[in-house]
Amino acid sequence: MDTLTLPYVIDTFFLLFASVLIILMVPGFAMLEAGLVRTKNVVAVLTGNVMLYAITSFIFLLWGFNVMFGGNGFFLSGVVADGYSLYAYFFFQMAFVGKTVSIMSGGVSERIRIIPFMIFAALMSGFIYPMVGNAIWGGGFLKEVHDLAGSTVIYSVGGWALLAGILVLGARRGRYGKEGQVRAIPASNIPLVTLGGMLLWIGWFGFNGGSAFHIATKDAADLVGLIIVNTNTAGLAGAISAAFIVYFQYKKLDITMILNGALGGLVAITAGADVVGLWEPIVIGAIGGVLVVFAIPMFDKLQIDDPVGALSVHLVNGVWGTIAVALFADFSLLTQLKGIVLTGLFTFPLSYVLFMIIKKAVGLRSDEEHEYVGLDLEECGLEGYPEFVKSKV
Amino acid sequence: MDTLTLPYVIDTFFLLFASVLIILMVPGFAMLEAGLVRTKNVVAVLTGNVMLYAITSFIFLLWGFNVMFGGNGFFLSGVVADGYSLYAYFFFQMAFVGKTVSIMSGGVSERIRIIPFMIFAALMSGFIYPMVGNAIWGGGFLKEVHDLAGSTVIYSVGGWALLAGILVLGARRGRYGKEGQVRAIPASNIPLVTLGGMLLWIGWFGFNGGSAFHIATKDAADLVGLIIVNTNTAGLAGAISAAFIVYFQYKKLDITMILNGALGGLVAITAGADVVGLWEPIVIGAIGGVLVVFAIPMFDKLQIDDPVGALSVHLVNGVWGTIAVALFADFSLLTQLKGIVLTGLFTFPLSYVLFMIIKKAVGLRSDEEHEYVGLDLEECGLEGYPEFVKSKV
Amino acid sequence: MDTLTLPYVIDTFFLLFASVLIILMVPGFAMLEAGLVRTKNVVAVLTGNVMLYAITSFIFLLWGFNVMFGGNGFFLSGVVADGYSLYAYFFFQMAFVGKTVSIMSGGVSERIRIIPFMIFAALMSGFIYPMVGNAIWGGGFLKEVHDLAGSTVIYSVGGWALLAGILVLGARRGRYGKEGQVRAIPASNIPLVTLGGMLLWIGWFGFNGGSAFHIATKDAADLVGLIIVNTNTAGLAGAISAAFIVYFQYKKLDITMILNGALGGLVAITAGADVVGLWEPIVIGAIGGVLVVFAIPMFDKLQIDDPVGALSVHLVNGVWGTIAVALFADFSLLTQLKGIVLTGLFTFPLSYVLFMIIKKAVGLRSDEEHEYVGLDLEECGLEGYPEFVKSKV
Amino acid sequence: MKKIEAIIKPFKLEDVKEALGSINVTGMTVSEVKGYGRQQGHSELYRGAEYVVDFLPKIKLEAIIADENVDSVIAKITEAAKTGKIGDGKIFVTNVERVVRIRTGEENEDAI
Amino acid sequence: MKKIEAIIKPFKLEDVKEALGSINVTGMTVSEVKGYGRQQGHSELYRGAEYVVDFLPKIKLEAIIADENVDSVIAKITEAAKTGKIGDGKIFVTNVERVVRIRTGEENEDAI
Amino acid sequence: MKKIEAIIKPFKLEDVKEALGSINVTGMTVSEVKGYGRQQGHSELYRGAEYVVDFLPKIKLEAIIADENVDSVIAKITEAAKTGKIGDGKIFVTNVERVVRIRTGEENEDAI
Ligand SMILES: Nc1ncnc2c1ncn2[C@@H]1O[C@H](COP(=O)(O)OP(=O)(O)O)[C@@H](O)[C@H]1O
Ligand SMILES: Nc1ncnc2c1ncn2[C@@H]1O[C@H](COP(=O)(O)OP(=O)(O)O)[C@@H](O)[C@H]1O
Ligand SMILES: Nc1ncnc2c1ncn2[C@@H]1O[C@H](COP(=O)(O)OP(=O)(O)O)[C@@H](O)[C@H]1O
Repeated sequence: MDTLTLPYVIDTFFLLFASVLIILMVPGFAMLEAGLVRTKNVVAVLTGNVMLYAITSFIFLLWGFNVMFGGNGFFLSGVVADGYSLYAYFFFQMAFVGKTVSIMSGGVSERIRIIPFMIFAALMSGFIYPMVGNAIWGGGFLKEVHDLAGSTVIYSVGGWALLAGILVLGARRGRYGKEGQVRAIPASNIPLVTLGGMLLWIGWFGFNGGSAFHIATKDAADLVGLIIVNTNTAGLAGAISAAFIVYFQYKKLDITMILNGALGGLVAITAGADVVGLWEPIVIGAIGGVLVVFAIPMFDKLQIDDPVGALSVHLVNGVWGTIAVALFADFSLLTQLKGIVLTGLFTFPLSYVLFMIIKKAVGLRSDEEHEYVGLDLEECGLEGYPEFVKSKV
Repeated sequence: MDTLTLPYVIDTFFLLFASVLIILMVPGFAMLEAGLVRTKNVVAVLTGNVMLYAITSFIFLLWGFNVMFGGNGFFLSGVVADGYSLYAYFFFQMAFVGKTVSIMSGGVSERIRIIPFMIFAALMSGFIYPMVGNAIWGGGFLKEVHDLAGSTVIYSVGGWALLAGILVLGARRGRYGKEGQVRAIPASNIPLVTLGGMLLWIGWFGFNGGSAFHIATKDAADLVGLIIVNTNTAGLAGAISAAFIVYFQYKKLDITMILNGALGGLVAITAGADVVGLWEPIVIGAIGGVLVVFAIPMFDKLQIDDPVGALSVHLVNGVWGTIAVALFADFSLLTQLKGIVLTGLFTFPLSYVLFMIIKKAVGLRSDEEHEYVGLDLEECGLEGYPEFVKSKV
Repeated sequence: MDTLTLPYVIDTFFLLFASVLIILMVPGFAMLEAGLVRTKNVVAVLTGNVMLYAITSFIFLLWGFNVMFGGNGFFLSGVVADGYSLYAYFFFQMAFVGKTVSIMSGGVSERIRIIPFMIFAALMSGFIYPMVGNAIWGGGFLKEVHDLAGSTVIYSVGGWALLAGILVLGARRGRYGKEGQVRAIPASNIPLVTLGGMLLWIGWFGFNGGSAFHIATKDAADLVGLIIVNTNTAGLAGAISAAFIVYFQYKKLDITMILNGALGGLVAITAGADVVGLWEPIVIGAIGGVLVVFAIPMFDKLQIDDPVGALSVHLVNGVWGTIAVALFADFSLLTQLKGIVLTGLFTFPLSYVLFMIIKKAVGLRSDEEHEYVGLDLEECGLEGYPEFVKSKV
Repeated sequence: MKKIEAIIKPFKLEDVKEALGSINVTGMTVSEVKGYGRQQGHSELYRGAEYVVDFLPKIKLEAIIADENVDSVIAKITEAAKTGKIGDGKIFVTNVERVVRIRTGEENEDAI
Repeated sequence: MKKIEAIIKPFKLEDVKEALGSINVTGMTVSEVKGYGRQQGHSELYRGAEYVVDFLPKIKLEAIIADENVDSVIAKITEAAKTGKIGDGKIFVTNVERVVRIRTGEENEDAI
Repeated sequence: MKKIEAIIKPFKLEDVKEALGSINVTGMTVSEVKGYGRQQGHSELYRGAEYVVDFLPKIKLEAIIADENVDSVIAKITEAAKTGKIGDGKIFVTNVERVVRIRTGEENEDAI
């Protein structure tokens, strides 16, 4: 028996395990977002989530992976995996790519048409993300930035693109009154939101844990254990801090805020879960939860209409998490800031221009009547919970 | 320390991991099917799914496993596991058996009574499936057929039995008009359908990946990685091709078709995910998606009433996937066809006769009134979403 | 390469895998319980489940783990892990702690206020559970009791505390008529109940399997395989026996009973899955299922109002499972009984007193009007399925 | 003008709609209601406790029609909604004083 | 015959049903409605934005009864549905010209 | 007293409520209904089979008002609910003989 290959085997198995957890985030985002929009837009959101997983993964298979990791052509050719199966490496990286668009799909929901959004998803996974990813993770000119699993590469990239999308799209009709007052538009299905939130939380163990890439030495195993514990801790802290603040402000335990707080904590720890000890994630995550609770009304005051709170969770905390690495571990604040700023300067204007082009070329937003009736019927031809007086039987 | 046992350990762990993923398909099928039927039949479908998992697994534990893998009596006695724990081997195989019936339960739903269906489930798991399985996987006379994880052994077996079941049962009342026109009966809960579809997709990584049985050498690890990537690719391709066709035909992105397309692609790649390269699954899966979109209305034209599209997904693509092995890899088309045809010739008539016997003996179909009111109240005594004006408080 | 560390690596990986499965039980309990309560209390139940995971895990990180496993201070300091990463060991143990409170949250639902319940959750995870756990698993004075994964340590501890909670709280208004008649209060969402039940079932593989702690030798791998198979078998047997009895009594297949039967079987096998062969779990689980079906109406006769059946599932079967170890394997019945009785004598009065103190100090139960209107609006400010005539758009 | 309110069994809606269409009554409004009457509610089971569901699902159909159509409408509904089993439902006729079509402001018979 | 429409608080339905049963009114149709009135809607919170829910859940109960029963029915409903707090609801009485039982074709008082 | 029943498009409810508030009609009851009329139902698609949805979602608004307010209420509703497109809905006026406020027992105009 050739025991020399066992670390290769174990790391491969570990990456596959982590990838499966990450792909659990696909139904995670789908349920979270479907639960947070109104009933009439549920199917459009679900369809968007499934299709974006399909399209972004497909393009990443065809050439995105190759661009990101310095291959020489299409598919996996020329990319080198470091001590585990190249297939597992690809699968793990592919599981990431959709996330940048998943986090957007809630924010642009209830008014964006699916096909134009899928065009953006294709551009994101085929160009924007691989290029940022190459700069930071692929050994490019930002390789000094410490970003374990993508506070910047995934979450703030998705967040900047989302901000551009929302600005180009505009708010949902009726969301802001004539005198600027904010009208709440409640969610349709809180159990789905909770299910989705918890699936995301669990997926994050693979997301961050797998980003260690290796488990097959004692040190690596300890590191993976630490990362997963820290990831969870930041989620806990985000949930608890958001709960405290929201209770303090309104005397109610708003579960959508609490879950967003947990997700904020998880995003925030994503850059540095591997380089901090056991108590730092409490602080990082708790600040993440607080940021979410304050950022959500702030974006509303700016009339930036984000139906699910994605900007507050992913963009704000993507930035915070990347900074936190420098505050709580031995990394250069300047380098971290450079990563944040350059990523934003690259992603935001580019996304804005791409959204504008799509808007001119094929239209981006559903028309007024369909927005009232709901996108489901126009875009998908079905409703989320159909039935009643529908068919003879 | 005895490192010689580590491959045994790793393969055991790997099989357990794969089994858990497969068992995620139990809630996967339950949610998919519960979402696709009308509200009044939701509980009957859920109950059927839970009970069939319990009954088929139980019988497989008592003797099915033994029959299938040449043991000598009951339980696990006499079956030999090849380099991993026999318990893990059993558990993995047990996770499969329910699938042949799970795929049927949607197709016969909204009219079949639960207990007669459970009788069929017992016969399926105790006899039909172990016998086909023995012929192909247990070293029997069809052992030359290449069927990695069961395009034929699982999906077309379930599909043929389902076809028999539907023919014996007949269509749901009101499904086809007097002049043969097809009346759509919409689903009740699309978020559940999406959740179920995604859980199935994720479960499939264990289903196909685990069917390599070994991961504990470099080659084995690469093979598992390849299988999982290919499985996912075929799912992506099925979703995308179904989306294209359905949009082209109707200008709507019908998510139930897209998910069925993905599942069709997954079924199609199940026979050969281990023997093709990276691009073939794109073709195999895409054709799978297209087949689904065309097969669903075709079965309707034949007035074969399949509420969830299971025949199109599992039977049609089970056959296609088994053929595809010969088209895209170096296997004999004749042998593959022999496997397909003999399996059909064995399963379909036998199932038909068994369904007829059950029908005569205890009745198979709910009576007219209960079909109008819904099976939930008659069979299960509860409704899917009860409440409103129900109890005093 | 240092192959000597591979068992350390594999056991660490295995514990992390098991922990992730256990954490799947968080959405599992949340969905199960949210589906079983009335629509107006759904959000309160969901919020309670998320918050209790956050709070109990957090306290366990701060000092609970340390208390339970003889550390020397806070966090993980001084606790020794036996051949795997301390982080993984902590994570696995942390995944357990919330369960003792999760099982309570359904039983006290529809009338308990969230914040007082969270205070109890904090006391449970910071004191009660670590102390019982220390006595049995931490090498304390009950270390002779055989309780693999916590029939007593988790389930009956949670069950006793729940009983105390229900007695202090009282029944839901309108649950019992003036002449003592029992009024059924139906569940709101059966698909969620089924999803939750199946997620719990799947999580149990990690719960029990992981409690072997090691997989990295041939014997350990076989043991883990056996435990997981046995766990599943008891679940199957519980579902089937509950289905038989419920059908025999009422001619209906009540899925809530069947799922509770399965969970009863799973609780029952939790103490001894590692020390029995393949057929014993059939008996243990089947009796577990029967106990559930008879215990639920019994508690109702005693006017002990348990909305989800948690006492019957967890307390009754926690006791039964701990006894079963002595009946079916070579352990002292006296020792097992001692464990059961002392745990009850410690947990029940202590919980009762704590609940009384909380009641006096901050109040425990929602007032009459909020109970009629539902706790969601008062406690959380939102409804489970909001919408309709809510906002202008 | 008269308002016809019919409480019918849910699965009869389509038949009634078609029957009314055949006499050119093509405007109506329906809603889901629960009915209590002679038809015995069934008893359901919930985790070991049986309980009676008194209120059964029905559809309420409302149509405003011209006075002269009352008889034919009642006849058509009765015919289409009848199963002969208890619980088939009721038809109630009330007087309507004024009808307005919001879109055009047309009134009464023109607005039906 | 008269139609009694009562808008009541949802949790009072069972009491009202029993009260009506006690005077042999055993046919009725109920539906879920939302009411707007003096009872102030509560303000809910949704992710940091408060908003007012104007429309509160109510049950609408409709019963067709014989003319002579109007007073007793109103008395029973008022008694059973009253909590004394704002939002208890209203009772409306309208005239019904004709009633038909679909199953038998019986009319008017026989059909109630 | 009169009962005004208005069938309107769902997204117009808030406007109608405000319009009625402006003339001090502050009590009303609404429900979700499905309407069938001139407005063509759209055709939906379900897994390869197209089908027509005849019944479209509408809101039914009921308000009991004093006789003298009928014209102004109709005017306000018409104004607020109008989009000018087919399917805007209808208003029906019927007579109400008696009104009781459950909380106080007040009757008629006092109870509205
Ligand atoms: N007096 C009544 N007022 C209002 N609705 C009634 C009345 N009586 C019956 N209904 C409605 O008609 C339905 C059918 O009545 P029921 O007495 O069960 O059978 P049948 O129609 O055969 O007489 C009931 O479910 C209820 O909705
Ligand atoms: N003028 C009205 N027309 C129709 N329904 C009304 C009217 N006024 C009140 N209601 C209904 O009665 C319910 C209770 O009325 P409200 O003014 O809140 O309290 P109260 O019943 O104590 O006077 C309202 O929610 C509404 O459904
Ligand atoms: N005769 C009628 N009786 C009861 N409701 C009607 C009648 N005619 C129309 N309605 C209701 O009014 C709604 C709008 O009517 P419709 O004919 O579609 O358009 P419009 O209001 O422009 O005339 C319908 O959906 C239905 O709910």
